[in-house]
Amino acid sequence: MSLSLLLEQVLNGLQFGMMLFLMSAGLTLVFGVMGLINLAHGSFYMIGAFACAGVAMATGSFFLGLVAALAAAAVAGILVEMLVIRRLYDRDHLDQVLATFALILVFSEGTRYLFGSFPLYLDVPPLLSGAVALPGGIDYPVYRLAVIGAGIALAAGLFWLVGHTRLGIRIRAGEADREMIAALGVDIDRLYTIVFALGTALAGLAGAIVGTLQSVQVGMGEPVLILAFVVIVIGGIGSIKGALIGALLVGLTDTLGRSLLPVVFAAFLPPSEANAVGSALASLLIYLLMAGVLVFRPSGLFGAVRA
Amino acid sequence: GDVKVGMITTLSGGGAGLGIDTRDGFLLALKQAGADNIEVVIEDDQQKPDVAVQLADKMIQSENVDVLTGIVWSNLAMAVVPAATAQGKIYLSTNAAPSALAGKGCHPNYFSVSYQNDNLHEAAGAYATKAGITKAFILAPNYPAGKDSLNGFKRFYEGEVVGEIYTQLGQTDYAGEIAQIRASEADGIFFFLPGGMGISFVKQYAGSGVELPLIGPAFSFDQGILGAVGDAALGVKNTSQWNKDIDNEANKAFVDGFLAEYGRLPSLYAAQGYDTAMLLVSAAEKADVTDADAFRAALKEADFASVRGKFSFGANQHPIQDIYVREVVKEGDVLTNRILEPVLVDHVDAYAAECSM
Amino acid sequence: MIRERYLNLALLAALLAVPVLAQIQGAPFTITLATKIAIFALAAVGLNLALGLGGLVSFGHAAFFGVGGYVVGILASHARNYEPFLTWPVEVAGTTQMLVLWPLAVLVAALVAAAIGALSLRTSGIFFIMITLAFAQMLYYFAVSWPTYGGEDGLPFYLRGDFPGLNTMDPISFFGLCYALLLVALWLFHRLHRARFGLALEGARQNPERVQALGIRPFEVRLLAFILSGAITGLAGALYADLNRFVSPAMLGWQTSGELIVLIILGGVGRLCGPVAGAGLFFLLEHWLGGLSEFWQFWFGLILLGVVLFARGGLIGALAKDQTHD
Amino acid sequence: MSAPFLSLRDIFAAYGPAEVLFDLSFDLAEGEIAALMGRNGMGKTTTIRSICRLQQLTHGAIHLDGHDITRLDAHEAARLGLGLVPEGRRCFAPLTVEENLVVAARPGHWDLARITELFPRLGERLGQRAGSLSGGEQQMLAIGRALMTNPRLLLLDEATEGLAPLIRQEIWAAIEVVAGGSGLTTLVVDKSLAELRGLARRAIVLEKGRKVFDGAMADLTTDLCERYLGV
Amino acid sequence: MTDPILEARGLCKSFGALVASDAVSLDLRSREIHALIGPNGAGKSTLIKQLSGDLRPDSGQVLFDGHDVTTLHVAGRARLGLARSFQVSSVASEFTVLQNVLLALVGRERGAFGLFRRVLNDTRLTEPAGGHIARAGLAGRERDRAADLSHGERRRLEIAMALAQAPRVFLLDEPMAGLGLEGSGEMTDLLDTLRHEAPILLVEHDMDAVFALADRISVMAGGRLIATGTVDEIRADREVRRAYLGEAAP
Ligand SMILES: Nc1ncnc2c1ncn2[C@@H]1O[C@H](COP(=O)(O)OP(=O)(O)OP(=O)(O)O)[C@@H](O)[C@H]1O
Ligand SMILES: Nc1ncnc2c1ncn2[C@@H]1O[C@H](COP(=O)(O)OP(=O)(O)OP(=O)(O)O)[C@@H](O)[C@H]1O
Ligand SMILES: [Mg+2]
Ligand SMILES: [Mg+2]
Repeated sequence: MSLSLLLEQVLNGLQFGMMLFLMSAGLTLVFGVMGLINLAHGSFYMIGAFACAGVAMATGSFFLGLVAALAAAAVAGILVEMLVIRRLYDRDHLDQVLATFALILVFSEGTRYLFGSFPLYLDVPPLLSGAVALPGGIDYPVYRLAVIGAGIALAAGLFWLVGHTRLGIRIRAGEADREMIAALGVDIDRLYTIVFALGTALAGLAGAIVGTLQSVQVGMGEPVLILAFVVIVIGGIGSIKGALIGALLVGLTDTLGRSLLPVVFAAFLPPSEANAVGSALASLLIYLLMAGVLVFRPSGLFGAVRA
Repeated sequence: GDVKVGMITTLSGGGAGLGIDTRDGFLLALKQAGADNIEVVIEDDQQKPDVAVQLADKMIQSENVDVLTGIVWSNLAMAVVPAATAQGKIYLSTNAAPSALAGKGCHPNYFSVSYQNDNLHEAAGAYATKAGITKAFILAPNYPAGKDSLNGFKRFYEGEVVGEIYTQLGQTDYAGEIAQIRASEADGIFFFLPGGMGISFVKQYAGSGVELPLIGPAFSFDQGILGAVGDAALGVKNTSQWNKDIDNEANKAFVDGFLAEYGRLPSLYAAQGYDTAMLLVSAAEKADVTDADAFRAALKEADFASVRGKFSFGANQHPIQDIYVREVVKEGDVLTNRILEPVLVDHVDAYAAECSM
Repeated sequence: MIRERYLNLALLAALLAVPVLAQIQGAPFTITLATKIAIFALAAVGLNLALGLGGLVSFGHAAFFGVGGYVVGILASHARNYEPFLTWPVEVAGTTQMLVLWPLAVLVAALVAAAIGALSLRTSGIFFIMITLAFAQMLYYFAVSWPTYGGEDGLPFYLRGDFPGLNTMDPISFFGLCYALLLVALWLFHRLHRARFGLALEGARQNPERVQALGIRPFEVRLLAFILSGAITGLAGALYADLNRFVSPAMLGWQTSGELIVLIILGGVGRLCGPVAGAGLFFLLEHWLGGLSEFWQFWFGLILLGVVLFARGGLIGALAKDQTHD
Repeated sequence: MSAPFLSLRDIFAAYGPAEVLFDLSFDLAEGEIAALMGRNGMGKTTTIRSICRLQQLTHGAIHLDGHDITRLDAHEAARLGLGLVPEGRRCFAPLTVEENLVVAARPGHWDLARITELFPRLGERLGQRAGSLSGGEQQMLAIGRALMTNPRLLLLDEATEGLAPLIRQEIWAAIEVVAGGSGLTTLVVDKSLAELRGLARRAIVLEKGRKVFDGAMADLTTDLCERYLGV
Repeated sequence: MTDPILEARGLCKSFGALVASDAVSLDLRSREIHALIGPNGAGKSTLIKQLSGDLRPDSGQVLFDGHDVTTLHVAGRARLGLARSFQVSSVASEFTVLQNVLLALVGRERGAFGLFRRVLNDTRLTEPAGGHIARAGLAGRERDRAADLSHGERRRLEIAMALAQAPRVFLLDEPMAGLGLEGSGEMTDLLDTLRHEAPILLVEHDMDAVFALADRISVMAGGRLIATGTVDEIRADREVRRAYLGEAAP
């Protein structure tokens, strides 16, 4: 493998990591900061993608679609929080698991009812299509560069929101002791609704942005869910920085693993076998990474070590 | 005589489109044939093998069906078919036809009306050779069907394979693979990435600036999915045993009927469902299903007008048929395929010889 | 409390009565459905030990379920092919004897649980959820891409194993076996719950620091619970393989793990018959709704949602008089 | 006499089937410092929680500064000027000391500077996670956090538990100063009779959820103390 | 004089720049109550945690009965006979009072075989458990959930659990906290008899109790041991009055 290909793969890995970060940004907020296990995160991702595809098809404007994605996912988030999640805060955490599992079914089949069983069309807007030449002779799709930009912007926004506003402090306080923060005069219910809706809106936004590169179909959110959990857990719960680094690590591991492992195995196996073994190993690499991180750092890379 | 059919197919979740088309094509055929002696029970397998097995048990034990059909996915077929045929039920495949059931594992009660899984890949190999591609880059997911597909391609491809990649099942990002393609000296790409994987790959490939020709089996360019792939698919060559422009009476009746009945263009799966039902109708006219030998013989005659034109069964009860190369084109606003030419004529699958039937 | 006991007895009686009636009426599929419920209940009883009593939310129990299944699948398929499973260092032939396969499945699942548990139990809370998922996913991807035993296509073996004196292909006999094993597991669960072990395990869930200061190492108690839990779930996997005469990586997938958790929450976490109630409700609903509409999962989701919102402590919790379990 | 600042009327409260408070009524005037006393488990904390709207009442009404707060949520009541130092500290363990202090701060006399002046230890530890503070430091933090909301009614439930004698003296002194200066009304639960006598003019004594004494601290005879407080 | 049962030798522990234990050496002999007092944040709980095994010292040694237990884990030390009460009540809150005390009794048992024996109707456990509960002043509340106890009642449960461990050494971190006047009196009496069963290292801010009970008093400030002596010596120590007691001290 040539050096420039290797460099390009590193770039691809970073880029994929950014995409993962986009997909997990909403979950970082809802799960990492609010401490709420939301299995339906992927459903909001799907809602965003479908809303964007639907509006983009109807109006021809991808950017209107983005707005629709944000709005649809936020509204769905507000409804879900007020009708379902709010009743579960003082229950066993596991009830959230069951409730959000049920929501996956409702959202998936509801979407299929509305949009049909076939994948939808959603493409990169003309403004961002095509490739540019990067130094080093790499042609790189413009849209992917835009995704990187969006990821950085989101990371910065979240970092500021959680680390530097009272909102972040209050959510974390609410997670530690809901009753006490209410007794101090904070309307924690409304705060949670807002933050939950923000989280789902981010999921919807990611669905729209990443959906252009992937297939917009029912069930598209489920693999995202697992990946997003992996990312957040590797980084350490509650840490935006952790989620970002976790995402980049996962992206790099996955992309490089896929392209390098078969080459490595080819050194001592016949080529087609090396291929199969290498890519089999590559598919479990990120889980290996997660298990390894957790075995050595039981609270993730940047997680607070619990006393 | 009367026949009771159990259809197990995927009607919910991400893969539902395929099952729904299968079902709709099947039911359309029964309707058009006026076959009210054929009763159909339909169940959703959720694309889960264990659920499929249990549904098969249910249909066999409680519904007393004579014939099973409808499964879309190879892994579900592997779970259901051997047990069902062993219990004396007829299984007519509307899609999945894994090699394990075509060679040593063939069975008198098992008929594939679609193809043998490798067929379209083999045709792609043959077409790549014919189209003058001398250095192919090939990729497929890392699971049995993926391996079969690359092997099928290589079986008929005479050029050099300069790159061969197994991707992950369910993978969504292909930047890494595309980079490898760009860095290779390939002059053509063969890929088998069913479902959402293919959509993602084609979209991302289109934006990457790499401009080598793509060749693949019909799955990623079939009617149900083309709309989602969008213009990125325009001009891509893909192989199929059927297309809506094959010129014969049966096909015309099918395509027009489907459009009229469901308001959308039919897909490959719908065509396969349709043919399966037609085959069944033809056999039910000739023999009573309670007479297993006669019924099997009637099925094997394949005395029905296939939407593909000529159709017959080989020794292992898989189709002997022509396989075409199609091109994605736009008709008005609608993306669809048109046939370019047949690549493999009267094609017999590679496993027929191993079948000791 | 009394009422919960009656409720449990009623549930178990119903689970037995329905297939027996179905047998009399000649509705074999009802028996198959009951068998599936019993098997998943068994798997969930295993998980309930770790999750309900120990608070160890394992999102990777599919690993043990699948491993149990593959033990049966692999050995049974070797027995059918007459190819030995191992030729070196000793020749090991395949087998279809359930009485050999079950202990083997339990043993292998327990070993896997010991290995996964020893590493995973260093973490806690959500990290534990995720690390168990990670190990299960590794097994899943391994099974998908390992061609020897069918990979993603899975491994059919056509006939159920043999049990002395029974025709296991007869649905009611096979149900009887599964039901009996479920009862044994429930008894074990009950017994452990009331024993010193259960006290220590539950104590470690509520307050590990305290338990430690009392001279009990949470890690040891939890590891033991996790191994027992994995072993029971492994046994269920073996039965499930036999029910379907087929194993596939889907048994190892995260959806299976999730389903097991859902069954327990649905029935009532930590409650003796929670898994039975949960599995019963889940699969009956699935079966009943599945035929009604193409969008049955939508209604299914709504019903599950209703249960979480309005039935505190799961089905058993809502029906039993007392709100706490002990 | 003006209307009472805080008034409890015929309060009944229960935890599930277990009734804890029975027909409890009392008033506090603005600027008054009162002590709520009674042995373990007699209902002191339940009374405080009722005032803060953390405890549902089965009957009765609570008024704060003329507002009926009986049906308000905890955060609404708090915004009317309730400051709680809860039993058992309940600091937000994962937050830093500074975050604990500012999380619900409202403008007024007490700000970060004044709190760190009152508790220099907290000033030295602003960046430390509250969960790793020593017991006494956490208690200081709980008091500081309540003061930062600049309440008009301060509810101290065993607020000096685990504090060194010297610090306790300082806290009582500070409260006296504020109460005198800005009319801060205070209801204290504490275990040291001697210290309460020095601080509060008024005593309310609970026995099994019923009020058995309400009057001047001076009238709390040794006999009564022995009967209801066990000393 | 008897040999010390528990001994700290030059324990050092820092959190970042903060030195919470600065070469602390101290011992506990049989039949004594050794009180440890000092301002908030002086490092008393940190010392207790190092003795009990919750914290590993940066340097120094902990000796139990002459054996070095510095690297032994918490449960191991508990099994050797070290009982600890927590500064903030730490109980299994979903369990009943009885179950909590049973848990303490079970922890004391050796060997794994007993693990599968029943617990709730085993009179070898329930009878002594009842005794410990009564002794801590919770008689009649055996079947109440720990979560439903009032603050003071939970403090008592904490003590009942320590009693049930039948330890060779008690490490009690502020046992009087939250008890109220009557309760403090009762607890003082209880500790007074307890010292005959096992020596007590007592951390407490209730000076009435400390002066009434302690055989020896050690005073910590800023992570260092600044004085050790009898009640009268400490009471008279000017440094201690300035740093901790205040001039108004009794
Ligand atoms: N969450 C609860 N559920 C049920 N009962 C409770 C609960 N909290 C307290 N109780 C009971 O209510 C009674 C009054 O409790 P409360 O906490 O008000 O007492 P207290 O006077 O503050 O006691 P202490 O001095 O111990 O803090 C006690 O008998 C207690 O057992
Ligand atoms: N994990 C930690 N990280 C940082 N600082 C800590 C940690 N644990 C304790 N400290 C600090 O060490 C000092 C000693 O704490 P310790 O709990 O031993 O005090 P203490 O003497 O028990 O005080 P109190 O009487 O208030 O309980 C305190 O200032 C505390 O803030
Ligand atoms: Mg209280
Ligand atoms: Mg302390």
